[in-house]
Amino acid sequence: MEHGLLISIIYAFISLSVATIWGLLLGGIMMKVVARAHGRFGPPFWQPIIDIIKNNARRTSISHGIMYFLGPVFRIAGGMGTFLFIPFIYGSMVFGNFSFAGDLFLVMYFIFFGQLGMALGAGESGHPYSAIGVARGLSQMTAFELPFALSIISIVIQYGTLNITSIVAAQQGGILHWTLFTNPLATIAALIALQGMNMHNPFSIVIAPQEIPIGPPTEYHSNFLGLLQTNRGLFNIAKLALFMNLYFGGATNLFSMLIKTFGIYMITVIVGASFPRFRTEQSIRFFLGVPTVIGILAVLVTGYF
Amino acid sequence: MTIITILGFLLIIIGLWGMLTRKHLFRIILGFSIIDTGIHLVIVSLGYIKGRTAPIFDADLSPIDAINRIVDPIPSALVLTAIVIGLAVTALMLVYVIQMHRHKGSLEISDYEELKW
Amino acid sequence: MVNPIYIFVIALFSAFLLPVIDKLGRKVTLGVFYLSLTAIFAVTLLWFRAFGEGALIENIFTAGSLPPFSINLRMGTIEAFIMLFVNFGALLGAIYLYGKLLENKVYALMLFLTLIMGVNGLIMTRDIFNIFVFLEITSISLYALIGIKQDARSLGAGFKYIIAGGLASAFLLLGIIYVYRITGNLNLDLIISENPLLLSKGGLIALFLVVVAFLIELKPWPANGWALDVYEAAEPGISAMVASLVAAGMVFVFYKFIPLLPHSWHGMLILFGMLTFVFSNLTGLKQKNARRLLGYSSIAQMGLLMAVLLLVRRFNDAMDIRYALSDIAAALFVNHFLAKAGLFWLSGIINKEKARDWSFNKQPVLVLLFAVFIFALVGLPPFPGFWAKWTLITKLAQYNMIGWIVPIIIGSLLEAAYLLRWFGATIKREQTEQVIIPRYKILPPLLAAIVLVIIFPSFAPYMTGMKTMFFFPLLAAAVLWLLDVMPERMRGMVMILILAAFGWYIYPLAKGIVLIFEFMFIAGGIVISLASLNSARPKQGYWEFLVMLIMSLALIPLAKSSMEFFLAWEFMTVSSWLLILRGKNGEKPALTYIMFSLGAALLILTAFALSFAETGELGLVLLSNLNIYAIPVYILLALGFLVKAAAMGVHIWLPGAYSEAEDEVTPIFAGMMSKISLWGFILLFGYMGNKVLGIFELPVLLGWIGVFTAFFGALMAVFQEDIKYLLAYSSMSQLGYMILSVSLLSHLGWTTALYMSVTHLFFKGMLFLAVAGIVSRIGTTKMYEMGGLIKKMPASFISVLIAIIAVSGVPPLSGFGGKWLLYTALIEKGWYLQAGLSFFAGAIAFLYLFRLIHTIFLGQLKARFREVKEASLWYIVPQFIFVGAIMAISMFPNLILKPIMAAVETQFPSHVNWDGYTVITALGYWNGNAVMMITMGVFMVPLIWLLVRVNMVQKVEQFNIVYAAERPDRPETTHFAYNFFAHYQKAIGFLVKEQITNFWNSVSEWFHSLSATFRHIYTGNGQTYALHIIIYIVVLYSLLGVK
Amino acid sequence: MENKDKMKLANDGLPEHEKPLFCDARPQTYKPLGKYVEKFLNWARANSLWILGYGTGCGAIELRPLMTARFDMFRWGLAPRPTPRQAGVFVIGGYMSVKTLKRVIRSYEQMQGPKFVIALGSCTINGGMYWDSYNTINRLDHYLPVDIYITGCMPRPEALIAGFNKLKAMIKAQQTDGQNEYARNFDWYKANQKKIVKDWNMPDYNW
Repeated sequence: MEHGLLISIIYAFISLSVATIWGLLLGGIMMKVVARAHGRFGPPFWQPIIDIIKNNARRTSISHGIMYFLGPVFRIAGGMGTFLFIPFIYGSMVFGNFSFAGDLFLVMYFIFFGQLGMALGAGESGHPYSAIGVARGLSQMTAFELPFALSIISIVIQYGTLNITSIVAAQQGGILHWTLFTNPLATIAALIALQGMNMHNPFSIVIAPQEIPIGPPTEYHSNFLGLLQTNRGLFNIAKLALFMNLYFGGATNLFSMLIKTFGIYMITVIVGASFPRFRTEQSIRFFLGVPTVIGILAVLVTGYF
Repeated sequence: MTIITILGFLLIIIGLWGMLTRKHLFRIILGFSIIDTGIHLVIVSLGYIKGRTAPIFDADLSPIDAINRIVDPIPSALVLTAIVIGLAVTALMLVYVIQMHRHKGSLEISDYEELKW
Repeated sequence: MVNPIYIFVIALFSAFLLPVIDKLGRKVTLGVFYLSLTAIFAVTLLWFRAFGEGALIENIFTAGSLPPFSINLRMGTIEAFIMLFVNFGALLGAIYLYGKLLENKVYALMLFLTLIMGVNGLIMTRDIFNIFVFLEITSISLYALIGIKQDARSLGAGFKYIIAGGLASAFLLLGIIYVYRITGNLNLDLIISENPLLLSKGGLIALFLVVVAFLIELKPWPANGWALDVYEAAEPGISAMVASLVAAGMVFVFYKFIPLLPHSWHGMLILFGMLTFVFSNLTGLKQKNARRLLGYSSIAQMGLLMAVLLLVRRFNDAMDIRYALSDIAAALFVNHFLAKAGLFWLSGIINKEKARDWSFNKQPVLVLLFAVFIFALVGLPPFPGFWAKWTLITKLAQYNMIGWIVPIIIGSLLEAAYLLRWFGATIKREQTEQVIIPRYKILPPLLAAIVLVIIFPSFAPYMTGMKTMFFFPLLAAAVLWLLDVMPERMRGMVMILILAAFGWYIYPLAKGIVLIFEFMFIAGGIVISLASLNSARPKQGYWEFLVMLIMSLALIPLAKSSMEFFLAWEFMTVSSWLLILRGKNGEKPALTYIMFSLGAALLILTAFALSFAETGELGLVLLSNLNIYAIPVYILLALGFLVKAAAMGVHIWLPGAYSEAEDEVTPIFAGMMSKISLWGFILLFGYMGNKVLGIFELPVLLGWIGVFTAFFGALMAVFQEDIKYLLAYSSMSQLGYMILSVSLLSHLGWTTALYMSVTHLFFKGMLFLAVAGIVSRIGTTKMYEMGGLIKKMPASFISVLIAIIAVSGVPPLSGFGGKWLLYTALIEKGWYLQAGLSFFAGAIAFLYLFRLIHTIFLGQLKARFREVKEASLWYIVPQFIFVGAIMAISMFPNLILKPIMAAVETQFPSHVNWDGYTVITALGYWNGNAVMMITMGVFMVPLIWLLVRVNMVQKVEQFNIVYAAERPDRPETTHFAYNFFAHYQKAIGFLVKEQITNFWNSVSEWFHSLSATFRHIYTGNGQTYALHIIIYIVVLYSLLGVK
Repeated sequence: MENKDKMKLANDGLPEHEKPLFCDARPQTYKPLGKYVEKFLNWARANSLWILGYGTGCGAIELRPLMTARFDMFRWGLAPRPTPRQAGVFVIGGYMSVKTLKRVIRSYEQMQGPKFVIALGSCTINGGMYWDSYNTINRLDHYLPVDIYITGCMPRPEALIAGFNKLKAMIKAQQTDGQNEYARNFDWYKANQKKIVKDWNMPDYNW
C-alpha cells in the first residue's frame, strides 16, 4: 500500500459508487433493449435506481431472525468484496481497488461469500421456495463453475500468473493481444459460463418467477431488497470487470471500461432475449457438456501442447 | 513279495471295498476287521524268511543259533501289538454300534447324517 | 530331574488305582485324579524350567538296552515346551470337566488319564512303532470319551471318527512295517541317520504311508468332515481337548517326521497345509453352529501350523530356523492352543448351539474372555498370533517365498471375517437371560486367557530397539479399565490427563512434520474428548479404547521401525473398531471397517516384509534404500494407506464406520484417524519419492485417485439424508484433496496437505461435535426431521456456520488458504485437469454444506422440537475452542503456515516468499490478514445501514411467510429438506450409483457362495468321509510324485 | 405492561398450539418523514409501482394485456411482482368471493407499507352482477382500504392505465395512505372481515 488507509478507503468508495451506478444503469439498459426486442418502449434506463430508492423508502419491514437480517449484508458484502479484489481499471490509482490482498483464486472464491450468506438468510425465512431456489442456484453454480474454472486454469497456464493485474498487463498493446484472440477456447468456455453466472435466460432457473416466485428472495422486501438490488448492479459489474480483465484486455481508462463491460453484457442480453429457460437438470447437463469440453480443450491446448 | 503279502493286500482292498460300499454298520466294522487282518498278514509276511522257524525260544531253539534259524522277530512282535489294538478298536466300534442302535434304532450309516456341512 | 517315564507311571498307576479307590467316594477319586494330573504337570514344569536354565536334551532309554533294541524317549526343549502346554491344558480341561467326571462312571477318569498319557507319549517317544501304539492309546481313549456323552449325535460323530482314525492307523501300520523293512529300524533317530535308504522307490511309498496317516490325523481339508462332526457334537470339554492337546500331539509327531521327508515333497505338503488354512476358513464363513465354526477355525490353524513347520525348513540359516520355530511355530501353537481350548470351554458355558444365539453382553467376564480368545485367534496385538504372523510374513519375504504370503493373507482375512463378525454380533446382541457360570467351568478359560495375556511379551520378537512407549496404549487402556470404579466423568478426566502427560512425554521426540501430526492428535484428541464428558452414565470400554486409539495414533508418526509402526497401526485399528462396535447400530459397519482395515494392515505388513527381505532390517528409513522390491513395496503401502484413507473404490467402509460410531467418537475418526493415512503417504513419499511403473508415475496415479475421491466423496455427500453420512462422505472428499496434494511431491503440495489436515481437524471437529450436540438433544440424525434449530441452538449454529464457511473455502476464513494453496500447487506442478476436477469437487461441496446448515438450522422448526434447548456446554466448549482456532488462523495465517512450510522445507526446497502477511508464490499471492480486514470492512457498511433503520423491523414468527396467500399447514410440509438436490440427482446422479458398494457386496457374496458350495462336501455320511480320505491319499500320492 | 398486552392481538382463530407460530403484533401507523424527503420518496414510490396481481375475478383478464407490447406498462415504472412482500400495489381483479377474500386479506397484510389497492371492475364497488350472490362480497372497501376503483365490467386496459396514473398522481400528492387507514381502523376492518370469513384460521394480522 503506497497510500494511507483513509485515502484507499475514499478511493474504494469512489470506485464502488461508480461501479454500482454503472451496473444498475446497465441493468436498466438491458431492460430497455429487451423491451425494444419485444417491440415495446420499456422502462426508463434509470428504473433500477428508482426501484432501489423506492424499496429503501418502504416504511415497514419484517425479520425472520438474525441470519435473515444478515443475509443481504452478506450478499452485498460479497459483492463489494469481490469487486474490491479486482483491479477495475488497469493502472488507475482510484480504481485499482484492493487487489493487493489476493489473486484470481481469491476473487473466484469470494464470489461465493455473498451467495452463501444470501442463501442462509433466505433459508431462515422458512419459505420453501427460498430453499428450492437456493438448491437450484447452487446446483447450477457447480455446473457453470467447471468450464469457468477450466478456462481460468487455461489462462493461468497461458500467462503463468494468478495476478489479475499481470494478466491485464500481458494483454496490453493491441487488440490481438487480448485473451479473446490468444486463447479463444478459454474465452468461449468462460463466456458460456458467464451466461450461467448472470442467471438470465436460459439460465434463470433460480428466479424462475413462474414456478418458484423469484426463489431465494421471496421473503425479502423493503431495505433488505434494496441492498440486494444494489448488489445486483455492483456484482454484475464485478463479474464483467473480471471478464474484461481476463479476456478482453482490461481497461486503461473509464471510457474503455464502459464500452467493454457494456459489450460483454450485451452478450448476456442478446442470449437472454433469444432463448427460453432451461429446466434445472438441463442447465446442469448443458454446462457439463459442450462448455466443459471446450474448457478441457483449452487447458489441454495451453497446458500440454 | 510273497504270495502271503499279496494275499494281505488283497484282503486290505476287499476290506476297504466293504467299508466304502456297505451301508450296514456291522458290515463296515467287518470291512475294517478285514483290513486289519490283511495288514497283519502283510506284517507277518514281511518278517518271514523262507525256511526258518518262529522266534520262540524253547527246547528246539536255543538263543545261540537263533540268529540263523528264526524269522525276523520284530514283525511278529509288532503284529501281536497290532492285533491287540485292532481288537480293542473293533470292540469299541461294536459298543458304539450298540449304543447308536439304542438311540436311533437304525444300523444304516446313512441314518447318521444330521451332522454335516 | 524326575524321569519323564514317571509321567506314564503316574498316569497308568492312578488309572488302575482309581476304580479301586472309587469305593471310597467319587470326591476322593477325583482328588487322586487331579493330584496325578498336577503331578504330571509338575514334572513337565520342572523339565521346562531346567531347559530354561540351560539343560541339555535328554534321551531316556528303556528296557536296559540302547536303541534299536529298545524304545527310547526324548525330553528336549521343544518337547518340554509342548508338554508343558499339553499337561497344563489337561489339568484345565479336567477341571472344566469336573461336573461330568463327578457324575459319570469312574472309567471316564481312567480314559482321561490314558488320553493324557497317550499324548505325552506321542510327544516323547522316538520309536515309530511306539508312536503307533501311543496314537492308538490316544485315539481309543478319545473315542471312548466322545462316546461317554451318550447321545445320538455324539455317537454318530464318534463312529465317523473311529472310521477315519482306523483308516489312518491302518495306513500308518503299513507304512511303519515297510519303513522297518527297508531301513531295518524302528528308531526314528537311526532312520533319520540312514535317510538315503528311504529315498528308494519302496522307501518313499512307506514314508508316504506314514506321513499321510499323520496328515489325516491333522484333519486336512477336505478329508476332515469327521473331525468337524466331533467338534460339533462332542462334549465341549472334549472338543477342547481334541482341538488343543490332541492336535498338539499330532502336530508334534508330524514335526518329528519332517527330517525324513524328501525336499521335493515340501512344496506340495505346504500347499496342502495352506489349502487347508484357506479353505477351512472359507467354509467357516457360512457356518452357523458355534462349535462347528470353532472346528473350522481349528482345522485351519492346524493347516497353517503344518505349512509353517515345513516352510521354516526352507530358511537357509540354522539360526533362523530355530528362531522361526520359536517365534512363529511356537507362537502360533500357543496362541491357538489356549485360545481354541478357551473358546470351546466358553461354548460349553454358554451352551448355545447356534452362534447367533450367543449373548452375554451384561456379563463382563464372558465378554472379556471372548474378546481375548477371538482377538488372539485373529492375530491382533498383543497376542502371540500377531507376532507370529509378523515374523512369518517377514521371514517368508526374506527367503523369497513371497507367493506363500498370499494364502496366509487370504486365509487370515477369511478367518477374521467370521470370527470378528461373530464377536460383533455377540457383543451387540442384547442379553436376555443370565448365563449361569459354574465356578469350575470358568476357571480354565480364565486361566487360559490370563496365560495368553501374560505370555505375549515372550513372543514379541525383535524387542531390541523397540521402544516401550509403543505398549503405552495398551497400558493406558489397562489403567483406565482398572479405574472402572471411578465415576465416569472422573475417568474421562483421567484419560485426558493421561493424554496430556503422554503429549508432554513425546513432545521432545517430535519435530517438523511429526510435530504437526502430534499436535493434531494430542491437542485435537484432548479437545474433542472434552465432549465425551457430557454424560455421567457409565460407558463400558469407552475411555479405554479412546485413549488407546488416540495414543496409538500419536505413536504412529513416532515409529522408527516398521515393527513399531505396524504395532501402533494395529492398536489403532483394533481400538477404533471396538469404538465403532460400541455404536448403537455399529455391528455391520464395524465388520466392514475391520475387514478393510485388516486387509490394509496385511498389505502394509507385506510391504514391510518385502522391505525387510531386501534390507534385512526393520528401520523405516531403509525404505529409501529399496531397489528390487521398491515398486511392489510402494504399491502395497500406497494401497494400504488408500484403504485407510477410504479412497475411491475402497471407501465403502467409511460412511458406516463414521456414522454409526458414537457421536462423540466420530470427530476423532474424521478429524484425526483419517489423517493417519496422510502420514502414511508422507512416510511413503518422504522415503521413496517418485516411482515409475511402466509409463505411469505412481504419484500421478495416486493424485488422480485422490482427486476422484474428492469428487465422488463430495457428490455422494450431496445425496445423503443422514447428517452423519453426509459428513462422513465429506471427510472422504477432504481426504481426497489431501491425497492429491501430498502426491504432488512438492513444497507447496505438502504444505497444502498439512495445512488442510490441520484445518480439517478443526472444522470437522466442530461439525461432528455440533452434530453430536444436536443429536443429543433431538435424537435423530435425519436432516429432514430437523429444521429451524437456529433459534434454539444459536451457539451450535455459529459453530456450524464458521465450519461450513471454512470447509467450503470461502474467504476470509482459513479454508480458503487450503484451496488457494491447492490450486497454486497443482498448477505449479502442471496438474491442470486435476485442478479443474478438484475445483468442481469444491463447488459441489457447497451443495452439501448448504444442505447441512439449511436443513438443520434454517427453514421450519418442527413442533416437537419447540422446547429443545441448546446442546450442553460439554459440546459447545470444544467447538468454540476450534472456532477460536479457525478465527485465529484466518486472521493470522502465518501462525500455522509458517511452521508447516518450515517443516516441509526439510523435504522440498521452498519457492515461497513472505511479505508481511502476504504469502507469494511463483503464481500468485494471498494476504489472509488483509482479506479478513477488507471483508470485515465491507460487511460493516451495509450492516450499519440496516441497523440505522432497525426500528421499523417487526420480528415475526415462523409461519409468517408468504405461502401463496395460504397459511402453512404444518412445519413438516413447509420445510424443504428431503431429497434436497433432486434435480442434481436427475442431472448427474447416475455417477454415484452404488456400483462400488455392489462390487464389494458381491465379493462378499461370492465368498459366501463359495463357502456354501465347498461345505457341501461334508455330507455327514461316515462312508463319504472315508472315501474323502482315500481320495485325498490318492491325490496326494500322485501329486507328490512318489514313484 | 397492560399497554403492551393491548398491543397484542388475540389471534382467537388459531388453536392454542399454533399461536406461537404466528406474530401477534398489531399493525402500526406511520408518520411521514420531513416534507421534502417524503416528497422525493413519494416520487420514487410513484415511479416504481410493483403490482401484486390477484386474478381472482374475471377482471384480471384485462390485467395481462398491460404487460404486452401494445400497452407496455413497464414504461410507467409498473412491474409485476410474484410475492406480496415486494409488491406495493394490490390489484384486485374483480368480484371477491368469500373464499378469496380471506386470501386477499392475508396477502394485503403481508405487503409492506406504504401499500395501495386498486380495485378492478364494478364487482368490487357494489358486487356488480353478483350483488345478490350468497358467495361474494359487495363493497371491497369495507374490508380493505381501496385507493382507486376502476369501473367497468370489465374495464379495458386503457382504463387500468388511467387508474394507475391516477394512483401515481395521488401518491405524489400524498393524498392516499391506505396503510395508516387500515391500521387506524383495524378493529373495524377486522370485524367486517370476520363477519364474512367464518373459518378464520389465520392470525388476526398476517405479518
